Amino acid sequence: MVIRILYFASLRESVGQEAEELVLPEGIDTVGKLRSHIAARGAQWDAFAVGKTLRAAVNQRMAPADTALGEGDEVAFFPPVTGG
Amino acid sequence: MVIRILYFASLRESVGQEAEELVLPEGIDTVGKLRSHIAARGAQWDAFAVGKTLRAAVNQRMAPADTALGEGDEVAFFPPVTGG
Amino acid sequence: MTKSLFFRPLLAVDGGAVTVRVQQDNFDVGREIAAITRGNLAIGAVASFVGTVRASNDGSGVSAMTLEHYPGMTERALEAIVAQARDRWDVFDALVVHRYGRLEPGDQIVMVVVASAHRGEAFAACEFIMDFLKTEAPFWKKEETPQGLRWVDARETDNCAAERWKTT
Amino acid sequence: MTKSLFFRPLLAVDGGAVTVRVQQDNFDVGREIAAITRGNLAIGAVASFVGTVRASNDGSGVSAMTLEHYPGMTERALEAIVAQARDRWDVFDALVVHRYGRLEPGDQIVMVVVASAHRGEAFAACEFIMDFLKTEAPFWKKEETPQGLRWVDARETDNCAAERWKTT
Repeated sequence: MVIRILYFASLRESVGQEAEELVLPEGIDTVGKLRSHIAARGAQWDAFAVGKTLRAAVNQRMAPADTALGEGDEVAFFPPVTGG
Repeated sequence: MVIRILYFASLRESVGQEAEELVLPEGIDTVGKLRSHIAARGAQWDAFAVGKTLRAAVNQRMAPADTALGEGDEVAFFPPVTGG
Repeated sequence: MTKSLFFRPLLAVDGGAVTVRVQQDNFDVGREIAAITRGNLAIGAVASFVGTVRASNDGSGVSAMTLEHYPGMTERALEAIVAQARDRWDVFDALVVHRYGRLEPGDQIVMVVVASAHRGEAFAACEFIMDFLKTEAPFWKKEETPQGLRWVDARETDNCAAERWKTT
Repeated sequence: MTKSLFFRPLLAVDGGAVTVRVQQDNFDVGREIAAITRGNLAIGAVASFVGTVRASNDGSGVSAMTLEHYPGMTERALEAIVAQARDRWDVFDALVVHRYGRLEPGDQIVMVVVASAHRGEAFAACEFIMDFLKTEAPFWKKEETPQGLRWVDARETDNCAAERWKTT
């Protein structure tokens, strides 16, 4: 299953990229599991570690950790919003 | 004691005048007593009768019935306000 | 906060930037907001309200209305309301403009603009001013309807709106 | 309610007059209020809010800020917030304009305009939209300060402001 991941704001800067395509490994089928999977990549991905505040959206809707992922989904990670 | 009385809006129309000077009779020394005094003038002054909704101001401040009157005061009577 | 006085040299209360205007002319809320903001870079929030003439009221068509007021007391009453709002919330600027005379449906009647650092205070003070203006400022509306002229009756809901600020 | 679409042929949701715009350009709240009012003579109340860039924040000077957003989701999130407000209050028109890109102190950031028959609904819906925009719309501010660039942290008070609508 292939998804597209977007990173915004301070998170985009800390991970050093704004988007990537990812082939999901077997079993990585929710936002929460994807987050843990990314956290395991190493120090540069520390913002994904347990306890760090992070928001996610799937297909441009705010998505809690248990949101299921599907083929071709656009998954975005970002810090809490600060507009307005 | 001489005061000036102003009438506004529907009250102005029903009493048929917008202002008058009045020499207050002995004992007429509050807004409430003035109102009763005016009500006694006759049918044209029915809007001043007990139970009719009426607001008063003394020297351009909202004034309850027990407000004392003094020489040269500007006393206004009017219906509840409807601006805004 | 003081700077804005140079842009809007209007009636001020307590040496602050409180301004109240009672006029026949129309007003431009966008221009007032811009003038207030330009004067004070600590402002982050501007809440405003515009009341307009509706083409119907209490089940009848309204082709026009005439607003009568009590010159002198009107300004004094509006200033007192704004002063109360300033005592209660941390606001930089507050402006009230209320028109009188003959107005037609769609015309603007009243504008309240409140500027603060944050939005909570701006919204609360703006709504407070409108609620008390509706019960304390000496204006009276006379409507032109197909059934003839009629004075608008005070609304009980307006008294309730003003009352609720006393319990919070 | 439908008439105003002729004056402002913008992105509409549910066939209504809801409009959302995300843009770099500035906006004119007075012009938007006039356009909305002209379109519907049943409107009696227009509440609006303008957020502006403050010259200081969290104890530090701010010479400019850049607003990043998530194109596509931003519009969708704002439309969802406005739709919720329309479900909850009887409003005729609601307009949200939010800017992105680089802004300086005093510049306008966001505008919310809500038109209704009476002021209570207009005020409530306008504040509701701002409160949820602050927690749900994907915008992020990066400030230029004497100490360098910094991303603005989300405020706990903004979460509380949005939470309170869930209990009333």
